[in-house]
Amino acid sequence: MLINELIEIIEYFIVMLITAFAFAYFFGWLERKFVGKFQRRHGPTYLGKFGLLQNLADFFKLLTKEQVWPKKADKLLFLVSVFLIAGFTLYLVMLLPIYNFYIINSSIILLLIFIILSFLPILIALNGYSSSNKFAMISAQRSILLLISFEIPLFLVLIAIGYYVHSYSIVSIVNAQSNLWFLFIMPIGFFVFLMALLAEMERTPFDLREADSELIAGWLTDTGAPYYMLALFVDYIRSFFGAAIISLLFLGGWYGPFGNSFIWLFIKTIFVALFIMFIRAIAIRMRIDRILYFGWIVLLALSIINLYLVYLGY
Amino acid sequence: MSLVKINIGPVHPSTHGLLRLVVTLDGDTIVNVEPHVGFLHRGVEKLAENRMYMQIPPFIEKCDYVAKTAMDEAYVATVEAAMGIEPNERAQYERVILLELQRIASHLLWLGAMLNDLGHFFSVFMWTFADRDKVLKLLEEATGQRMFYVNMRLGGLRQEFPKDFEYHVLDVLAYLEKRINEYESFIENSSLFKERMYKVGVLSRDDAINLGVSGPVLRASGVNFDVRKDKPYYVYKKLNFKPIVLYNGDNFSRYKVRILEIKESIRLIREAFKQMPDGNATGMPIKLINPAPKNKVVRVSREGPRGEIMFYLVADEQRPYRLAMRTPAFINLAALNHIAKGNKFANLFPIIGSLDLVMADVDK
Amino acid sequence: MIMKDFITAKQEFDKLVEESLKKYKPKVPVVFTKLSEVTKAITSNMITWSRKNSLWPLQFGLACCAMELLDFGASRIDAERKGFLVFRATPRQSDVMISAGWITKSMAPEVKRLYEQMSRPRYVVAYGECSVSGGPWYESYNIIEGIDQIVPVDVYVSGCPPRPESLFDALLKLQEKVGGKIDN
Amino acid sequence: MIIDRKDLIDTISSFKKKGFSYLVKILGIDYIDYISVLYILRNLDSDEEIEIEVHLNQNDLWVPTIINIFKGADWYERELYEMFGIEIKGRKVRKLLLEKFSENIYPLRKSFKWGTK
Repeated sequence: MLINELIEIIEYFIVMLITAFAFAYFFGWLERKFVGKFQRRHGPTYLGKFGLLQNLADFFKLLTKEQVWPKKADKLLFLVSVFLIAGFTLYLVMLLPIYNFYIINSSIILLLIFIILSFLPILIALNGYSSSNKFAMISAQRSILLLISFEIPLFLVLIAIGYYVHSYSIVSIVNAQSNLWFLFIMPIGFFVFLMALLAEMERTPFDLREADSELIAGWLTDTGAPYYMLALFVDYIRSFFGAAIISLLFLGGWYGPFGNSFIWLFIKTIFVALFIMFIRAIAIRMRIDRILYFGWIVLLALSIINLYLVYLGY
Repeated sequence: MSLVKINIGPVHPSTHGLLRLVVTLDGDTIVNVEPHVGFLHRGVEKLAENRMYMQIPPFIEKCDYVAKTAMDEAYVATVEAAMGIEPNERAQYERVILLELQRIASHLLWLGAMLNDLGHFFSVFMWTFADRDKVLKLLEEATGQRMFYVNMRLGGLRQEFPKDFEYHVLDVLAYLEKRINEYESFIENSSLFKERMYKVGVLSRDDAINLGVSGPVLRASGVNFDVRKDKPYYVYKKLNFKPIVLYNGDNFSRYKVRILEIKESIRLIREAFKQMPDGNATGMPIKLINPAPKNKVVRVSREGPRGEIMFYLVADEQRPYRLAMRTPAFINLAALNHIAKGNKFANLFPIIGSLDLVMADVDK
Repeated sequence: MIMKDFITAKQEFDKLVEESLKKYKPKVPVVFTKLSEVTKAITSNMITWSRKNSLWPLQFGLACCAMELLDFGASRIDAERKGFLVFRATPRQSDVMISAGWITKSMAPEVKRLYEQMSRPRYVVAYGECSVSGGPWYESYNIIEGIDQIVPVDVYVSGCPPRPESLFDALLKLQEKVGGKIDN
Repeated sequence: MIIDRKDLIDTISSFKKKGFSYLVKILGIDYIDYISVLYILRNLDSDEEIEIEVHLNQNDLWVPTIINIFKGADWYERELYEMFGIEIKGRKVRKLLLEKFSENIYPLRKSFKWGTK
């Protein structure tokens, strides 16, 4: 009895791993082409059919480059934090349910996901701190600031959803959206959730950790090639996770007009990913004190309003 | 609080060239910015003392490699003043057209680089560079070279404008006018842009005069000084040129002055094409230059896109005895410390962007 | 009789060129080299293919050629078509150092340090007369004539400033060199 | 107008009071037997410009600083010190362009031959 459960978990693990890697690869390629189109130029075209193999070439080249260890850098802390970040992000993706295909359906799965998600910026700060580069130090300090100021609105919106559905298991949340998506029930909650998740995923206009015009490459300044590839991959997987969570919680997961199957979930995820890329191509980075003002005052107020509206049975 | 000293190295994405900044930070606010320059110094003024008169324009153009015609034309005007040559009517119009085209290209490049500093992931950078390419194609059509034109001869230009150059220019200008309005509405309506540009890096009027800055940085602080109006040269008087002056001297008004200057340049070019008489604008070929009178001192100042370019020439028979240059970016950078004091660290780069620096200009 | 000497001299010269190019083998000093021979055959082809097609230039514009470098990255001659990603600012993650502009004495140690910071395998393209041989300022007291006095250079691009298209062609030639097509 | 370096400061401040409030350029010229330093001021309203010239003989090269009259003169004076070796009395002056090298090379002097590396 225990064995087939184990087999099921391993089977699920493999499927989710493949989807995460495939989506991360596809997201990377789509981003370069999509943002390229915004800038009146084509993205990579020569390799593969539409430049599809370009990311593969980058992946392999980065894998085989040399990692230069700066003298003052703390090697152990650096390695630990890089692999922990990768591990936690993959673990997050594992917890996502797809149609009737999931590992755990306990009633507190959503809280577990967001506790882990709030753990990531601390690891990123640790990584930035360990590479003992002045720019990485500043970006580590900023990642902590971002974490604090965007966690509370995020959790308030989750409480609102949980209260509405009376449980935190994603499957029941998605089932509750069968007739009306949460996007229409709590539009303010959707806006707050989107903004907070953008900050979590380091996307413009909140990409202060990797602000390439000021801090060169933020916490990635001193990461050598193999670990930079890992960080890049983790960045794309986190975007996949963010897009998937948004489409699950607010856009009614696998419920679609004809039959509800996991294809709907992927279409919505890709659509949200395109929206995130659109923001990256257009928006300007906000200054750190404006972000804190936005996080603490605007988002906090909106999430409280959203909580009241849900509580009053709106 | 302990002061942190940050060394922003010479090769940095948003220092527009080789400029090392030693920034002392108190937390996130800037206490002092000390620019270290000299990474591109190659002694142009000393070089000028060992070259014949018309061998020097290629070196002068490499000083301000974004506004090439402005520097080249200013130098040739000084030599003309020393030798008492006056370009004919048509040559003056054609020089004004090339100068204004160059000003548009320089401001477009600045706009792209400026938005890229604000963290705009190369989007507006690509758009403005695509438009700038159109203007460069025009200049290439008129002068034959894509970057360094060396198109000025004593008394006129190296070669006449090609046959239907006017229609090409008017098409590109119409396209550019549409693009500039698009950029203006797209950039200025975004509240993110307003947050980072309003009341950032304020330079008051008498500070600007005392520091001696020039060009759009000076006009953004309310000083109504533009060499094209105050010491009019060529046909700017006939084109009734009016300088653009804004009054609150922060980043946004420095940005706005340049955008309006692009529009003003478009109007000037159209006006110049209308009023241009016929005739031949080619200047004197190089080998027929009669020697300049000995020890004649000449001082000529022109309005480049970055500010006032002034040449001080002590003439000798065949080569300048001493050629002193006032390059605008040199002084605008000196004012950086005064402007950036007290701002946030993240504001430092928009301020550097708004000063529109070209490092070869600073290091001479 | 003179013609004969000329031919032998030419043959000797060709032999010399062959040997020098044969010595230049793209070293592969990284993780995969420890695998067995078979995997090494596969992976070395894959590695040279991947290195060839994703050369990331370091943002290293010095002077007027930097303007042409920006045009090279801009939308007309879009560099990203062939895999030259838009410029990376950190030396750690970039492969190609395109030195665009003249090198002064106070800049030489910076160039050396930047080159050292780049992780191997790294390449240098000397773009423009000033990086190739000091350009118009070769007599100046503060100029180093050519970047090859500081760092080993792979591809030289002549012209002042060379058009962005010629930089694209130079990087194609660099790709052939990286891909090892020249010496085999 | 040519004046002596002792009353340089009060002539410049008197001109500033008269309305010449914009310092255009400070430059030096090496006429073999003396070095002349020029201060170019401009009156922004009436657009006139005047040149104040100071002659220094070759062996004691020093000029009083005008930093407290014109803040903009800072980098001009540093460049003057570096290119001609003219001491700037009244404030500590560091080199600007050639910081590390050329301890006693003054490039813009006629004695410095072009082409010396």
